[in-house]
Amino acid sequence: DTPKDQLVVATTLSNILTLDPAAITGRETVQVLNNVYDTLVMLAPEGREIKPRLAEKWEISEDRKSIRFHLRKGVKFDSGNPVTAQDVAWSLKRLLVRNLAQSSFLKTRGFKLEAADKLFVVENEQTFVLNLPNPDDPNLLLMILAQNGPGSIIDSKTVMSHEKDGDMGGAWLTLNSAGSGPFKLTQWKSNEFIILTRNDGYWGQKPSMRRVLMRHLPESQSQRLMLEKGDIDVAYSLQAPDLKALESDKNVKIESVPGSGFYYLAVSMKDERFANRKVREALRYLIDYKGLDQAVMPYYGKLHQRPLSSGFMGSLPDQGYTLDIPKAKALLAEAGYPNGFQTTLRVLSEDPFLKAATAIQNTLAQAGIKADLISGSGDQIYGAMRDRKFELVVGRGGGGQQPHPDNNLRSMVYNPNNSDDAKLTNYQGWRTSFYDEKLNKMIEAALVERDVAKQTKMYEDIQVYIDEIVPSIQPFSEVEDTAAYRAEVQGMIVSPWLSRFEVIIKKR
Amino acid sequence: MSVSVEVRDLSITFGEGATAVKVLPGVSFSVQPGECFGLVGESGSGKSTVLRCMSMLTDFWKGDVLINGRSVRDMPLIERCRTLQMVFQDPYGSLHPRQSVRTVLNEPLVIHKLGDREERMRRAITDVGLPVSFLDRFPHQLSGGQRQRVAIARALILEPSLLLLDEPTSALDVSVQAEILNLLQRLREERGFTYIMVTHDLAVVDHMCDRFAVMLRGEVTEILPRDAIDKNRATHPYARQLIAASLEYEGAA
Amino acid sequence: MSFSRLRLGGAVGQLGSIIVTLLGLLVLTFFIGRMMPADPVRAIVGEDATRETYEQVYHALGLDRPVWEQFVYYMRDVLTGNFGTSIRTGQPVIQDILHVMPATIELATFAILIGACLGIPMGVFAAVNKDRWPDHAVRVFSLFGHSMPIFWTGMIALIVFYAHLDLVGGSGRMDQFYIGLVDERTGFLLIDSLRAGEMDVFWSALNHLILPATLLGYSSSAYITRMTRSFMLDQLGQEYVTTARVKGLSRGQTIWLHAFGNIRVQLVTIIALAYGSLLEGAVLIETVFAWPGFGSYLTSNLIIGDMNAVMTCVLIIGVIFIGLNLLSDILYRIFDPRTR
Amino acid sequence: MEKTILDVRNLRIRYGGASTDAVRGVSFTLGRERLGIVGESGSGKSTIGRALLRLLPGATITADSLRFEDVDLLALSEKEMLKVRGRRMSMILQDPKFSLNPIRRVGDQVAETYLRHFKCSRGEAREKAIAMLEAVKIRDAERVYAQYPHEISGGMGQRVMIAMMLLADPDLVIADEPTSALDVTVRLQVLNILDGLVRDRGIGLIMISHDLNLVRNFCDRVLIMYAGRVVETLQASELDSAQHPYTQGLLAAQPRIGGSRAPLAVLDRKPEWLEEKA
Amino acid sequence: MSAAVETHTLPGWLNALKNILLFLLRSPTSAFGLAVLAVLILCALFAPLIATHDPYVQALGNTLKPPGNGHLFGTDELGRDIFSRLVYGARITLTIIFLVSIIVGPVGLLIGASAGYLGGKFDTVLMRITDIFLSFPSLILSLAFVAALGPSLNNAIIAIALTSWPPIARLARAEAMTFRKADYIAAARLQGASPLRIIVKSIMPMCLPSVLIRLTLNMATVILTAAGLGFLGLGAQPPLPEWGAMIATGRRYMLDNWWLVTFPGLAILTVSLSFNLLGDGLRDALDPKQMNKR
Ligand SMILES: Nc1ncnc2c1ncn2[C@@H]1O[C@H](COP(=O)(O)OP(=O)(O)OP(=O)(O)O)[C@@H](O)[C@H]1O
Ligand SMILES: Nc1ncnc2c1ncn2[C@@H]1O[C@H](COP(=O)(O)OP(=O)(O)OP(=O)(O)O)[C@@H](O)[C@H]1O
Ligand SMILES: [Mg+2]
Ligand SMILES: [Mg+2]
Repeated sequence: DTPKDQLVVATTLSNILTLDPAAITGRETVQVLNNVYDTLVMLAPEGREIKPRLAEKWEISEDRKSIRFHLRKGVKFDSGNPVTAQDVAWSLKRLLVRNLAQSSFLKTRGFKLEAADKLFVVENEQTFVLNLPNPDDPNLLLMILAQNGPGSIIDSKTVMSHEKDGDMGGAWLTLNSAGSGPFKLTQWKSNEFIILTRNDGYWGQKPSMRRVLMRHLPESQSQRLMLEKGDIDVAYSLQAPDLKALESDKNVKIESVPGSGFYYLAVSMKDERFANRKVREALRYLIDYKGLDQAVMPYYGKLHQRPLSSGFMGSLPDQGYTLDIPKAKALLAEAGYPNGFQTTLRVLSEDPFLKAATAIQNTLAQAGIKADLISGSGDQIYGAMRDRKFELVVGRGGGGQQPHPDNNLRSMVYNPNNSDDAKLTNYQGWRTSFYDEKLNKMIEAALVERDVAKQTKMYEDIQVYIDEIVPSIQPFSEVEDTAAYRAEVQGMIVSPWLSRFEVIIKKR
Repeated sequence: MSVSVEVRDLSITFGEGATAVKVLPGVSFSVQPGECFGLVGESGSGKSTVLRCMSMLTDFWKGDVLINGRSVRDMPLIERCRTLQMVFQDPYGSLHPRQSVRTVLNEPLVIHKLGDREERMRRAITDVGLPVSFLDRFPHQLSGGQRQRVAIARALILEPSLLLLDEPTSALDVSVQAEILNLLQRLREERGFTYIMVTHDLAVVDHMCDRFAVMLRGEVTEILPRDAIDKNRATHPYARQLIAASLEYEGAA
Repeated sequence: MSFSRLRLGGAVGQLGSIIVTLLGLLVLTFFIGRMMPADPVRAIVGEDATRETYEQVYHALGLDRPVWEQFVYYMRDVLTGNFGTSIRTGQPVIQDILHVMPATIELATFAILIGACLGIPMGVFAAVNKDRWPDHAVRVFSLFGHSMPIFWTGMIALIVFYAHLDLVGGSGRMDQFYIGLVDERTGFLLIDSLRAGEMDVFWSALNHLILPATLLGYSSSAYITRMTRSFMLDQLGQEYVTTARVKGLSRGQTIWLHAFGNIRVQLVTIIALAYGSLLEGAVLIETVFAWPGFGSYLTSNLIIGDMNAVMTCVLIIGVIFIGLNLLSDILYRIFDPRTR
Repeated sequence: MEKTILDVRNLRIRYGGASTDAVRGVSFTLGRERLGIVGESGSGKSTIGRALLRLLPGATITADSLRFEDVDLLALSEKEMLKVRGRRMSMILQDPKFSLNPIRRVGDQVAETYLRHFKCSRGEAREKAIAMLEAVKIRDAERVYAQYPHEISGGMGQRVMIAMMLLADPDLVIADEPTSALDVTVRLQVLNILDGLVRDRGIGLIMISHDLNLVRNFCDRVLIMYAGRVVETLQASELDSAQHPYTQGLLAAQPRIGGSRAPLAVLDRKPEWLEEKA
Repeated sequence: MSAAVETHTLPGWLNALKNILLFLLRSPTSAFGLAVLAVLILCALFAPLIATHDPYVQALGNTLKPPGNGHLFGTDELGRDIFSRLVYGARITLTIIFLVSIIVGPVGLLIGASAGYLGGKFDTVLMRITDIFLSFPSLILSLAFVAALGPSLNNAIIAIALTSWPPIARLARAEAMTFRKADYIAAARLQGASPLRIIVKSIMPMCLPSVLIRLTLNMATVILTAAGLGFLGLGAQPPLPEWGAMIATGRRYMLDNWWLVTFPGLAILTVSLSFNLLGDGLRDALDPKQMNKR
């Protein structure tokens, strides 16, 4: 068994390339940073509303163009330096200077390095003002700042003492931490493990775990065996069959929570067949939503058909599409493909993608669409999508890290420039060559609407409109994050985006 | 169609740099048309090397090898093949184990684009005293003597005028040796071949050759006529010793 | 694998051929790297990065330069001892390799010990009893090891010996909570833990090592057995063995004093070769046992297109093989009087 | 012929897997003399030699009698055989190039025979070996002792073999074509040494060869073999008056120095030779 | 030697084949190998007759059923009949082996025989190239190629072929080097045969037996490599019933549904074992040393 004051978490670390908050990608890294760095505000694990963290309170200006944060007093970084407004401004500016993965959160909202000093203003030691460059929804910005990565507050003095060749401490931060969180990073071995140790000077409640070990164990079955034996406390990369088997183990708890994004079937509208609305509509009826939800998707996601995550402002219930071969055939015939056609279906060679794709391949075939599977690594599948060279993809994505409809919509359907040269690869709309001017306008307008009720209505309208025009991406499931953990572990927050180990205790 | 052979200052070095060995420092001898010339000497003295150089199997030697006054170097490959052929020591190693006698004999005909193949093959095989039915045999179905006959037939089929014989009988029994020697003798009488024959058996030299050269460490120590053996009229000490030993060994006085 | 591949030419030509081989390896690797659909930039900047960020990193990695120029720069760096940093770990590649290599060496060494201890006696035994039942039994037993899909047997063994019988440790190099307890000095866990006096860690490490090492050892013993048998048969057919028997030596003496003595060098060579391929090729077993070793390091970097790491790994493999070549040459010089 | 060392009666040998006997009913006796066995290749000469030392695994050996001095060779266990091999009966193999272990010093290989059969220290065995090497007229025996087989010439190698096989002072030595790989000049030297040793020690010698000249000069008696049978037994001195057509044919087929250059006589193998009894 | 002349009525190669077969059948282990190979070929040829179900048809309502109840080896996670998939998988396995062998054999043979016979610079260059390919661990090299070319059965075959010719070439070269000095080669040269002719007509047939043995033993490795690629998701693409891929997908269920990986695993093991046994038997049957024996 694991020691009482240590937490052993099995997960997949292969996506962790750096622990520098400005450069991280992926949710596993966010999970690590959540325990090491504090953010100004945070999202509550339940309900995801915005809660204070380093900022005790904040005010949104009347014109909705700035937010003033009041920092908690007496908070120290693990180095002993006090947390000041300068650190906050420095951390945010650093994102723009480094211009790595996490900078896009600010850049897509119009923040530019040249204007940084006007946008990030230090009023005094404890007060920081964030000015918004564009008309925007300040709530969305708060949500972004609540996320580790863009929102991580870094100890500027410590980091700058490790600066090399003007990298703003980038090399040093890759392997080390300089935060004020409940834990500090002790050791990270790529693809092996990460060790976090308790920060005894933490300003909040003292964590009861002395040490947290995050172990790279990509094999689901190994995780399961070890979890059953108590050699690990929490298992993150378990696959459906193992989770199912663990259901009956009373020493183990399994929890699924809403994640971000969707599992979807996407088409490339560059392809003339899929540019045809009827064909896209036919595809809508060629997915066995129910069957997938029951046979393939448990623990990975739950049935969902709209491009807006459930629980977000203005989200509507599903349209209730079902597998309907005759209808699909009729639509195909109308479109001029009575006998179907030949195409390819790209998919990641992992669960549940491959299984979902195999099932979809099967239902497509029933309407005469013969799709050859091309499975491969992320670069092979999403790479083709980014190059706009594909026909069909079964994939995952669609924003949703920030619980705001805009986040979903920009990722899924927004596309300001449909030319090949634009290379707007961060928009799935662009990737699938989907472009609808009216929709773009509606999304932009809804974001800056001040009246919440109106805004909600606008988002509802957008969804109805989307349903009409049949976009290039049809979600069939909404992502869920699932973890299994020993029953004695209490206070577990499953979602990696929100997960914190500070409140975990082991009851034996 | 007898040819004369003249070897002048034939020298060759194997290897390079520090490991270089001069195997033949400079060999000269000449052979009359229709003569059988013997090469004797202890093992490793370079007898086979001389033959391999003459036949251009080894081609990085210096000196001259003239056949009827023409240098072998200047002869085009095809012509050279039709002028000189070689019979090797080991009948077990000189036939391709996976080729039938027919293939063995047919190959040279194909390469040289000669017609009448079947006819030529039959003649060659009967010339060496084997029945025509042997054409369809494989080497492992032949005895050593029969193999050696096939090897001779292969050499004959291109109708050369000079035969280089590298210990053609030393791997064979006395009784088989006799057959081969008789065959060679007969062919020479009938066709006027010129032979250069390597052997270590002076009795064979005495039986076959008109003159012979005694080699020692790559050098020709002495060239003697055949009848020098009997009375040991050699002058060079090594040649004398060799002849004496052979005489003693034979128990003949 | 014939061991003749280890017998490179003379000592002079050797240096030249070593350099050519290494260079060729690098070119080949570079070429493959270029063909890979992997996008290292994407790995760095993530799925949602803007175009501008992407291009900045693309430029920073030097990917916008002509290919030959990239290669020349790479070669220049390598010659000055700079192998670059890995994209995936952000660490100097050499440092990464110093970390993963000991894990693999530990596994491979154990495996090869098991393989040799099993394979050599079996091979000799089979050769001596050629065509009788011990020969057939050894043949089946050893070829069985050669025929196992090791990823499958690995999984089965894990279930049986770890999950059900609880005889050995599971995946990884030691039990989870021991991780980080022992300072990494040599990287060899068994040695490090002994030095630190952490016997618990030592036993845990041994416990985790034994299963994958046995499996690998069994599969390489197959090769060793077959080769030993055929070397031994060669020798037993030699006339000097008869000589030894004529002298009155018993069968055992003939076999071990004469015949076996003469296959020593060949044996060491093929064992070294098997060891070499274990060092580089245990990818599958490393995957199954979550062993943080060289094979999985190379594979995972290959897949994401982390070419600095891949090229260095390939260089190391090249060096290992050249080292084995030299080793066997030296051994021949030492043990075989004919080559002196 | 004082005492019979070897008595072979109706020896038959069949190799495992072969369809016919390689040796078919061979009988002879041997005293303290030099017996030559001649015959063409494949007639079973070596097979007899090896069978006497029981070195043919997988072959079936039957005989009415196969006595060596006081022991019945057929009845001996492998363990008892170890005491006979090398110590009381040994065999000089043909080609020193292959018959010596290439990676061990020749001296050690010679000394091994002594070590195997006599209780003694390595030093003593070494001395014995060096003495024996000197006895076979190897100059500078100390140096040769430390050499490896590839470093010595064929003639020397053959002498080393002889030394090795005679070191334990056996009563019977079988020499299987001991000189066929050697030059004529060296051949004579080696044979003379062997001859001297046999004479001095008074041991029985079986000389296997296909060379009539050789047996004529170095043997007392000669067995002529043909296809697994002995077709004729002769005193060496009477070789020229052989009766059997095969022997006669062999003699006639040999070219001779000073002989006529008429075509050599050719053997005409008759099927009835296969059946004839000696 | 006088008795060595036997009479044969059959043509040489047929007779040789018969002898080899007889030789193989005499040894129980290689007979086993032959038998398994025969079963494999029969399975591949008559797959539609032998299989009890369509190997591709999914039955999501009938997933993960244990052996029995009309499914000899049970069903997989998508309700497909494992026995039928194995039977059809034999076709894939045989295709891989066949294609790889007919690429690798001639290529390796030609390169090796030329290098060995011609020697000199030609040999040096070819052998450096061979060395380079050889010093790359084969699984990783195939992995790289498959990753580069995109995963598919054909690419897996190309990749495996790319990685398996060097040992063959090495072997052929070593053999060729021992034959290049042979007198029958010298004789062929004396008859004016061109180097290419000598290589093709005289050298290659001599290297053939050992190359054949090596190829047979190689087949076992090919099966394992293909399975390994399948296991890593880079071999045959779904829904093809490639055995390695079946294990790869099945292993997620192996703790609870053992039959998903056990049967394909056993299939790989048996076939690879039988190829190994066969190759080993062939080694004795075709041993070049025995062949050259006088
Ligand atoms: N290719 C080669 N490279 C190096 N040395 C060689 C080569 N060929 C022959 N030699 C050497 O040349 C010398 C003469 O060899 P050659 O074969 O001509 O002798 P030989 O008189 O025919 O001897 P034998 O009677 O044994 O056939 C030997 O010392 C041999 O080692
Ligand atoms: N190991 C063996 N297995 C089967 N047959 C064998 C074996 N060794 C020899 N023979 C056969 O036994 C017969 C006698 O062989 P042996 O070696 O005794 O002949 P030999 O008279 O010594 O010939 P040579 O003069 O060539 O040495 C031959 O026909 C040979 O083919
Ligand atoms: Mg010669
Ligand atoms: Mg013999």
